[in-house]
Amino acid sequence: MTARFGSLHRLPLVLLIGTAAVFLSTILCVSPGGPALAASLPGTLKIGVLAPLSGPYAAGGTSFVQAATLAVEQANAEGGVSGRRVEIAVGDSQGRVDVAKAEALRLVSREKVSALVGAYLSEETIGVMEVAAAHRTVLIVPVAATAEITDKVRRDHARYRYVFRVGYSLPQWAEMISAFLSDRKVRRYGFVGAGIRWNHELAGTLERMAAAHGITPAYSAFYSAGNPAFDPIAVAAAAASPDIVILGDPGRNSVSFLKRLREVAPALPVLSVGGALGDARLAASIPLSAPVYVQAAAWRGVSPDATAYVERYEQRYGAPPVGYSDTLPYDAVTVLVAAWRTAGSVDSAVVVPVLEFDAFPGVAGTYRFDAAHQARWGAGPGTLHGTFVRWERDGARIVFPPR
Amino acid sequence: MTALLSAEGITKSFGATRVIEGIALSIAPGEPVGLFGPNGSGKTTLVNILSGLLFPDAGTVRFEGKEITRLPIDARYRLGVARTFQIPHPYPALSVHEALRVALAADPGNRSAGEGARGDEEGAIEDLLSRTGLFNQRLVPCALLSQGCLRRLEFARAFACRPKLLILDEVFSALSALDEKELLDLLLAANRDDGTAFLLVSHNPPLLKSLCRRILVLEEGRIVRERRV
Amino acid sequence: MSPLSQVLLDGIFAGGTYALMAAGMALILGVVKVINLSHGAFFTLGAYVAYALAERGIAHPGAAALLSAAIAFAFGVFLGKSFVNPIRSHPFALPVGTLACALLFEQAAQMVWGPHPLSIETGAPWVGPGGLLIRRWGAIAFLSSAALLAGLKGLLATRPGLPLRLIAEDEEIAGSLGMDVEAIRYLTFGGACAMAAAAGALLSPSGAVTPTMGRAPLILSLVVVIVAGMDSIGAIFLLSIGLGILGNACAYLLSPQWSYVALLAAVSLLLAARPAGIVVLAGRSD
Amino acid sequence: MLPSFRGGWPAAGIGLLLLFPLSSPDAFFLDVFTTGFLLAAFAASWDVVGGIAGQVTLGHALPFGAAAYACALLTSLAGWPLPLAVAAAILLAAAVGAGVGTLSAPLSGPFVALLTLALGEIAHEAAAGNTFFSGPGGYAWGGEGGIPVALPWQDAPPFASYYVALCFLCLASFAMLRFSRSGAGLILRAVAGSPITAQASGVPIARFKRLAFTVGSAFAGATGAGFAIHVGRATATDLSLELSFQAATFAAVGGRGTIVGPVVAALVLHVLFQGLSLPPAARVLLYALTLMVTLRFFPGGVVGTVREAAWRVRWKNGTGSFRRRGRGRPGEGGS
Repeated sequence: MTARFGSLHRLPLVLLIGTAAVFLSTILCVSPGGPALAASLPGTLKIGVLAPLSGPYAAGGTSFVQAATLAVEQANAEGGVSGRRVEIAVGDSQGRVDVAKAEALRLVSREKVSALVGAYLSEETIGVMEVAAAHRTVLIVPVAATAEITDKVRRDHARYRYVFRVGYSLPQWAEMISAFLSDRKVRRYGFVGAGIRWNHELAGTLERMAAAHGITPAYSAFYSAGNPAFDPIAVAAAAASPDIVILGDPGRNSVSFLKRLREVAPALPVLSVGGALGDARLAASIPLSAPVYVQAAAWRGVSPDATAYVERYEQRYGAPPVGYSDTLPYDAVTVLVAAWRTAGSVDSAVVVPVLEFDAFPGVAGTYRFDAAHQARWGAGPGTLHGTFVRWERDGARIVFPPR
Repeated sequence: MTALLSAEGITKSFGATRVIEGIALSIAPGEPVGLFGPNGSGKTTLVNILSGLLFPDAGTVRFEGKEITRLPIDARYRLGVARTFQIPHPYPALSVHEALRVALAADPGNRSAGEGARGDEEGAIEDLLSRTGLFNQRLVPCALLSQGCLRRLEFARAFACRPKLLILDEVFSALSALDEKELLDLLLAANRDDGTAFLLVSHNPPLLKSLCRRILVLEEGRIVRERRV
Repeated sequence: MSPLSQVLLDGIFAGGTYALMAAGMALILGVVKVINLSHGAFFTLGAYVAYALAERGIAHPGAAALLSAAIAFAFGVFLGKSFVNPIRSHPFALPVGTLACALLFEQAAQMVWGPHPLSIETGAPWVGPGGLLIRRWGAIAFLSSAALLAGLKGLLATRPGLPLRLIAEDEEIAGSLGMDVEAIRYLTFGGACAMAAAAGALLSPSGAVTPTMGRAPLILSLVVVIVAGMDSIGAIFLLSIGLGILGNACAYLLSPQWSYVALLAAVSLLLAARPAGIVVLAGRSD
Repeated sequence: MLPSFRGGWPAAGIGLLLLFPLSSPDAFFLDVFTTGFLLAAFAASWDVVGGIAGQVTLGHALPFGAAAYACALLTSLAGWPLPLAVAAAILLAAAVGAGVGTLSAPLSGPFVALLTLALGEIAHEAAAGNTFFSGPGGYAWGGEGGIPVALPWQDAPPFASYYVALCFLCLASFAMLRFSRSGAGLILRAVAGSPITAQASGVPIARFKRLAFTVGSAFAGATGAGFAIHVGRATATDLSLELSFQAATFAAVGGRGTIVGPVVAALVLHVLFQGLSLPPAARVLLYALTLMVTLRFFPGGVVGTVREAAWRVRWKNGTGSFRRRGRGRPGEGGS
């Protein structure tokens, strides 16, 4: 029993410190405006950026915020919006709907942002949409790809007209991949991804789109995050002898799986749908005995704008961007600032029609939004078309679309 | 006279070791019986089987003529077979009073009595507390009780079901002389006044001789002798 | 090479990785009697040390394992002495406290090395008999877990391991024999953490190195340790290998998505059939 | 318990919380509190199982998520009215709890934690990996994105959600406290303290363990339904191991088996770390450090350790005093 009460002589001290801490933080919380960490100048405009900055999705979220920061700096260097500076306020969505919604509320109600950019995961974004709709705040969605977002805009335009997506939707994504596969003369492909809704939908849509090019799936598998069975999937995928294996998981799992696959099938080409494998530091350690392709929104050399962006990013953060979860947020901020400039205001009622009808140049090309507020990506003319690169020992080479 | 508790052919093995081999015994109503045996002779296993904490591999246990071989310990307690533990395992956060309430609440007769039962329960607890000399400790959390008090609580808990048979495992070892004497008196009084039979497991032959009319001697899993005092 | 035999061989290797983590957890659970949820963090630490060494041109797995074990031992002793030992009498505070420690480490790793996944070159697999591929990391995991567990078993059976065995069985007796029980506890804690870090260093080439990489192996090795009965080292090894094979066979023959569910369901069934773990405890004295 | 805890402190706390929205805080702060109330009720429901009855469960998100999903499916797909769906969801959660309790009743110690963890993870995998319905929108439902809850209102005013959640927390905590102080609660605390003695006192412990799981899960289910309504959808996160851990953490910090402790810990920790808008890295570091420091100095949880200290003060002479004071009593006891 004595051991149990051993630390009690320090009780008064701990109680005192605890009480003081609670008291202090209560004052901090309740004081208007909360802890004014970055007191904004009068006349500055704020963009709320929502991304997961802690936990398993922190990698994507961090480059998301880095790119948005870069875009805002660029906008200010170009004179801001009608002479007013632009700032970003960041919310950590932690990969959870409830937190993403709460943080969106904080950005809107406390930070008084004029528009939101985010979030990262589809489920977070759907939650944030509700906040944006309720507060009539423009929300630009850079990466979340679920059809639910644009479907809501289409069905209830009056409520959700503030929501625009610069990132590609799943059909657009599948269309771009199909065009690439067709160009590579692929007849049969394997698809491997995390066992989540997003990957199931991408696989299904891809199967439909690829069928138009006479391309069929030879193998498809989804793994669980709790115990991703990479080895048996790699063995089975190799045994099905497809022409290429498509990795539908943009996170760290794509790296692990690629390593396992290369052990079994060193000569099997692989396409990763953007994400971690676009990272040059990672690409240095993966076996390149067969081509490793990565899909990106834009890449160095695609356009002068893209090259300038990559160089600025590399200079600022010490490593080149991966071309997807950073490029799209960058463009989201760029599009938003351009719309504000054109509208001459940040009032949603004025900005929404501008976004609906104008065209906005970004790093990946020129953005135009359709009736469901989805940016026009795809393989056809007049669309944003994305880029496919192949890793070589000395860096990545653009292989699609052909010049 | 029919036996209160009778066991036949009780056998129990753990893995490859046979701990108890074909034990038969019977205890008459109100009979004080002793169980003596060296360490490792299977006393605790036999007690566990008789009280329902373990089930035998073979053999039957009967109580008042009904077979209870596979009846768990809680159901046997409600029938009137109570046991104490060599090392008490008290509920650390419950007071003595609450610990006794738990034992009384388990008695279905007590629970179904409805509103009036509350007063009866208080009365029963007070009776148990004063019989075991725990009245002053009734509000103390069990975690703070001394060894002597814990043993007294074991007795009180066992008496709460108005037992017909008490199985007492090494209940007088490592106690002060005073605690031992008071608990002995309590046991003898229960045996004399309420006709409670008991099976007393002990290392201590003089103690067994002073309390019991019959002593069973257990060696290597068998009852090798039976001594009448 | 037949795919199925390759899958089963890989399953044995996957089981080796669980066993590697489980060995240290079992030691802590047996001697310190604590469920250590920061074990995955030490695994991650080992992987980052291996990465940092590889960055500097030292890509030797042995060097990485030694250095990370030394670092983890130091942290482990600190954690064991200053955090685990003082609150051991409250078994419930410890899993939560060690989980907080793991969160702390994840965040620190994210701040030091960044949240982005990092990677070390794997090295080509060896080709075994019948064209079977022997993945390097898999062979390393299998052999080192077998060696580690055999070593532990040997240690516990011999004279130097006597204090550990005694403390695992009865602390009061160990204390009364003049052993410094507290010191042995935190040294054991540190040693087990060192084992986790060495495991992380050895396995780091097999996948991506990220701050949260320790979470997934933690759950499965926890399952192994609890079901195997905590102090039966042979059972830990066999169960790990069994789960590895089961997971891979399920992924190959049924569906990869449900291999995790299959493992958990198997464990649940095992618990339902044997409520006291797979090692039947010998007769308990009341 | 310390006498001072029994007095008006809870009432004062509730009064402050009732007053708080009138000081015109922003919508974010009200939202943080609303979520905090729900998490506090969830932590208390964990405490019924893990604290009062001592069945440390790591699958408490299972009834929570089951109710959230039931609420979403019944309103969105089956078109049930919300109150009916909530009632059905709570019943489902209680049934799930009874099932888990039945399975885990023969187990003890870490095996309970392991079995509940496994069951929770299986449910989470099933929810995250199954895109089970083709919803009216022509896109898949389910999976990690979850299922929306069809609500009869849109954009509930934040202070309304705040008051409803606060009211729910008060009622639920009160009911759980009453339960823990009832006869069944006493028996559960005995089962938690020493299952073997409880059994030897005639308690059918399997039945009481099942009761604890059923009651705790029903409250978790009510909270889960409330959470789904507040967030507007049920997602796979509602079934995650992280959520179960969160409840266990609040209970460890507040004091297991006290109901009040976990509620206060959940409120304070959640509001401090989500409401303070700290930078993410600082938030995680501070959260982890706070947990470690608190557990280092209050290993039985804050309320639990204080209660032990109170015993210690009150019963300073409890040990060993028997011999002096008790002399001569057994004589009259035997008569």
